[in-house]
Amino acid sequence: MGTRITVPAALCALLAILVAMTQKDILGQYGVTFLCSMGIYVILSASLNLVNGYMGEFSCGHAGFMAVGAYASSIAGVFLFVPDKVFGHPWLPMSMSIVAFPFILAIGFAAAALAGLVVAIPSFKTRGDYLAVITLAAGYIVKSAIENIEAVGGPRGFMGMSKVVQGMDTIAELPWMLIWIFLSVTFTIWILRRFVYSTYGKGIMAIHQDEIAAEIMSVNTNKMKLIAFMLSSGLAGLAGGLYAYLISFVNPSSFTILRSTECLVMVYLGGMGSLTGSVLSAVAFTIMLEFLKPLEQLKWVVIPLVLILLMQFRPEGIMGNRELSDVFPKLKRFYRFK
Amino acid sequence: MKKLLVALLVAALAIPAVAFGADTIKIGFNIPLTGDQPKVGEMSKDAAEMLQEKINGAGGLDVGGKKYKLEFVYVDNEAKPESAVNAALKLIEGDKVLAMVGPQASARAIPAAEIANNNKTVMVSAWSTNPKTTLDRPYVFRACFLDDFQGPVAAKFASGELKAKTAGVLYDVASDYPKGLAEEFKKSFETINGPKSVVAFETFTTKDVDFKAQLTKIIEAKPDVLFVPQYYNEVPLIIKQARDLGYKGPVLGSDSWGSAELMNLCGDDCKGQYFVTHYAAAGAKGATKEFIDAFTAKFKDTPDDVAALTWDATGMVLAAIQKMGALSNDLAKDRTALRDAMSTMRDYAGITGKMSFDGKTGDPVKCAVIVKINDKGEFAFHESVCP
Amino acid sequence: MALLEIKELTQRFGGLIAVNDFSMSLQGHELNALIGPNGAGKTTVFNLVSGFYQPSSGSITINGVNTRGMKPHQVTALGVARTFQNIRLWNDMTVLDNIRVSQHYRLGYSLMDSLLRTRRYADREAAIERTAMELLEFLGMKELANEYPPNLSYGTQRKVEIARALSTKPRLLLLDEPAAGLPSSDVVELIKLIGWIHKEFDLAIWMIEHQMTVVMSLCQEIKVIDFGATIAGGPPEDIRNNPTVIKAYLGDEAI
Amino acid sequence: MGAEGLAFRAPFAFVTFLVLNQLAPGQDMLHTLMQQALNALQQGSIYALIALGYCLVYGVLLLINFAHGDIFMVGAYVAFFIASMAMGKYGLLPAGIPKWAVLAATVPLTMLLTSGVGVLIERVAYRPLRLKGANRLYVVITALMMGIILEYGNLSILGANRLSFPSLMPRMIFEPFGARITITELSAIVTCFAVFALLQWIVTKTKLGMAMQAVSYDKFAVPLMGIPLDAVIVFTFFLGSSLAGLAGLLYALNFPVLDPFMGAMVGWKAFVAAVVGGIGDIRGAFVGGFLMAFLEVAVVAASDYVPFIKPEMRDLVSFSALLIILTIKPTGIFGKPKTTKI
Repeated sequence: MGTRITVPAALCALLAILVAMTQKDILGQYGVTFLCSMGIYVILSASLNLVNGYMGEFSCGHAGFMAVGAYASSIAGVFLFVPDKVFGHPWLPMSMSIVAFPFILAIGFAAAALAGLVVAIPSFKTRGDYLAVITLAAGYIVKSAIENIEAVGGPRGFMGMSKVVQGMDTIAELPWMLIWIFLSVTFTIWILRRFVYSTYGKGIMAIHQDEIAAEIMSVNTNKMKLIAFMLSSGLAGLAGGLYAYLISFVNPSSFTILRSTECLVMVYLGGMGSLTGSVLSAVAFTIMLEFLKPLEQLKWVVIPLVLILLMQFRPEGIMGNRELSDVFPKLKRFYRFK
Repeated sequence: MKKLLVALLVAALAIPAVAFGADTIKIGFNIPLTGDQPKVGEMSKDAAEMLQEKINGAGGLDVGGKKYKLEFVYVDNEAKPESAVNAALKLIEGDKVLAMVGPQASARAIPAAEIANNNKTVMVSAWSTNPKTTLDRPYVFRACFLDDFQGPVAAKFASGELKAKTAGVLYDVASDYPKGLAEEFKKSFETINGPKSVVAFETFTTKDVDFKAQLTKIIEAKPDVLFVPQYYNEVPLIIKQARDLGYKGPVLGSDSWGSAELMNLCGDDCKGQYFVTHYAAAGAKGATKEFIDAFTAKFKDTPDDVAALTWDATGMVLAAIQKMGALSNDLAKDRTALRDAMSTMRDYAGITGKMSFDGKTGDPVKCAVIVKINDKGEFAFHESVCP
Repeated sequence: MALLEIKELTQRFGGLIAVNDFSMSLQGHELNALIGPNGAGKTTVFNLVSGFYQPSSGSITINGVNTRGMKPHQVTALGVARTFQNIRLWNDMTVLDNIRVSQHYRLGYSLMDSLLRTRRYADREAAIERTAMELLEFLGMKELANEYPPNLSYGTQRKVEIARALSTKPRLLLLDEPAAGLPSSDVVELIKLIGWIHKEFDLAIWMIEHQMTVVMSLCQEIKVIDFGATIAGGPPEDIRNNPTVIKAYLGDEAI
Repeated sequence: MGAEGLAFRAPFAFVTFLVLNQLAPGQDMLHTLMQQALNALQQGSIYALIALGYCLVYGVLLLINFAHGDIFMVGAYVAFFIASMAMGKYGLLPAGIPKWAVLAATVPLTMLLTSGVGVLIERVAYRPLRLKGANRLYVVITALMMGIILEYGNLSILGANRLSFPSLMPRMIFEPFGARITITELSAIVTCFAVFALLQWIVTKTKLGMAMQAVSYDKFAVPLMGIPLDAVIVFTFFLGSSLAGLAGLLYALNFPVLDPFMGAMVGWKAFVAAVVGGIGDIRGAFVGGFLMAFLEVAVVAASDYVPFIKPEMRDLVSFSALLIILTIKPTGIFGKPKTTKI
């Protein structure tokens, strides 16, 4: 059946084009890094949308989970491939890094998902703005905790990840981070789509719209909350891992409340409960961030103004809770809906 | 997925295709014009613009008999690591600069340095004191001395000149510069005055303004001197609160005090205190004085250490370019040549003192100055300490 | 074994005793009612049975399983479904999705299945959709499948809510004031529907209702509570002219 | 014991705790404890003042007004300009007006102008959304954006230089029980308590207060009751923002270094405090503010006596404590659990 392969095919083609462009120097490192950060923002906003959009909670500690993921994968990578005064001699040869990288990212995912428990468990009883503050506190706790761990450099930050990426270049000179981030974005969207469109995942929307009804209509609300929070923070951790290897340096000050704010803005700008919206807004946001730089300070007056106006005209965000396939039903012909 | 494609096109267009002009030399500046320390960016930019005018005014930079006009490109790194990386790539690839000055603070300098080094482009950070910045990076240099030099200098001065047997330290645990310096100070002060001679070692977190809880503990420990390696916007509050709580002893500071703003904010509280820094504004002579006067005249604002260090960092780069003798128009070759010229720089006479690179690391060997804030509120030269 | 066995059920909220020493049992195919003046504690009983509250004392057993300490979704899995006094449909989901999601406890596939889209997932989703459509068709609401509840009339919303309850395959259906706020025409409709459901599905229905027409025309047995205490019980005609009941409803001066 | 009790006892608990941990509580020890208690009290009064502003707006609109921290910043700047003007800085007024007069003029003017800013924001940014019936979270995000605009608007107008707030009070220091407290700190504490009392009175005793409660209870019924909804909301913002102005002024008197971002951090903390106290309840905000401060100070002060606690862990410990409080008491210290009628 053709609808099965159109999307994968399109994606492969796109990735091929991207890589080709880098090889032909049509797309330089700057462009690559720009696309990479865009991809990371997409992952962040899409994953936060699961909790803030689909489940209707107000989590503002996303940066904290990103930080956990970033540090976890960084440590894993350095532990495996880089001689380090704290983590000792490398365990694997450089050339293995390309094989190990998915696992390194997975570690970041897992660590962040576990950290998600800090928020998930209170969420059984605590809700709404009170839960919002718990997430906020969680964010601060993570940051402050990292600052107190000397082994990972405390406020001085942690580095060495670049070696791992260089290890991949020994296999072939490709824009590896771009490829990994491209794959991760695809993975994120894919996993979230499948989750929220399954009857299983719709339980989360049921919680959003009427928790009591959900509970009485046999939805195991606690379990669903657990899944939602852990999946969301896990994906944030994935984004963190990618961020760490893209910048090849992590320090606590890059995971402040401001980063969480950016995530929030992207989610609500895109529309609660719309993956398409999250992607759109993340892309729009990154473009604004980059191309309004000439405005210097004024940039941070203009961007919020733009967003405020947007919300005045579309109080439900760019997409509301609709998806691409709701706006262009014709698309359903090309890929399988739900 | 469509969106990615669109974004890609936009990004592709974004890269300005600037040709490498034959008789111009491009230097990039990777500085925080926005974000939480815009003052740093402003000062750096002002200093750079002044230098550019000076040189271009004199017909350009003379390299092997050929005059080159200077073109400075300023990119905002928003005081964010990822933006610093983007900015670095933009400068190195897009604008094809010969060398990059900044980022200033370590949190941005470290990741940007990685990029500069991988792209074999010289980068000079004016005041990044984190050892990691230049570690194993032949293309990365800095214009300031390191914590492991400044710390001991402060410790020696405290126990010598100030006759302190015990010391208290208050620093920001969430910011790498004060933390590093505080630890270095503690180490060397205790080697001089014996273990536990740092009787109080208290911390706070960035953006705090109420230090009374910590100060109360410090004062309870009765130190002979209070070492505060903090920025000029925090120092006034710390000293005021310390005095309110009844601390009478001297307060010793670090180069991060060195801003004209300090006195506007601090007033009489800071008078009579000492701090370690790169140069003394009051009673300065020669080039230093010229710089300060010119800067003050141009921007109605006394330059702080960032301005001075940026001036020197840029000056060093230009000196190194002249040292190269001539520019081939092959960018990669010039960048490498520049790197070699930098690493063998000897006794560059900057306004913040003489600087030399030993060819191994990107950390300069230079002297520190201890400044006394006199009763006129000027930063008066007290003594100079050399490694 | 009795379908529902309630023994000396008591519920206190702080000082107030909402339900006092309430006992009753259902064998499996009754159509009974629980009536009483406002604030008598009727809904509290339902909340206790559906596991929404934990009883202060007393026991509730469903098919011999004591529900103490169970969460509502577990109780539902035992075969107890309910509707709500004021309709609680998921308004941003289509009618079909409402009925899909309410089958959550017997989806029969795991998170991993849903992510990997395994064969089991496909089969089960298909089955769930089929069940839902069949149910809708059975209740003559097939064409509403893709409507959103807010676009439906109040009466229809009630009907959808009942359908949603039925989709959990209950052995016991609790209806909390199904006729509340319905125009009389719809009430007749509703009476028919409930009777028909009771006939067609193999289940017991227990309803709270104020409109006597509904109660009298449908129910076999009626229990009356006031201030949490049972004051009468029996077939409709007994209740209709039971002085204590009338007293409870109308106060003393009525007699 | 009620959680209120817990909150009120926290300070004393930690003081006694320290005493017990000290083997020989000497005179110094007691002085230090007294001093720390005062420090916490003074820091708490600032938190509480800002938290009260959050709480007022939330209590009425269920809106987390994230711009509040930055309105507070605006307040400090407004105070700065009024004060400098009154001291003859811009030549509009003759120099040499006595400081007490300057202060007396600055307080009301600051409150008035700042509240203007708050009301304006409500009018241009929040009300349209409210009328469109947008999800309240969109209003929250708008508030966040407004905050950023205030910060960077200020930065791009006034530049990066920080301002030094003129000292409007004599540098007078009291020494109760060997501890030291300046007159500015004392005034902050006193004002905070006074404001709290005043608000309690307004909300519980006056007609407007009743109206405010009514609005928070049911936004739709209120107009039917003949209460002018918008008027009540405007009044709320007026009150809340003027408080922010007052807080800004007191803050500036105690910490005389102003920069555009000064509101952010303290704002977030005050918000956390308000919620932990039980947001929407005046007492909650008040207690929460002090609880926050006492926690922070306690960690620093206790670090010498308690193993594993280092002063660096201040945020770690204090925020963990707050997290735990909210987990145990899901609606904060004073917040009453919502009973959902089924």
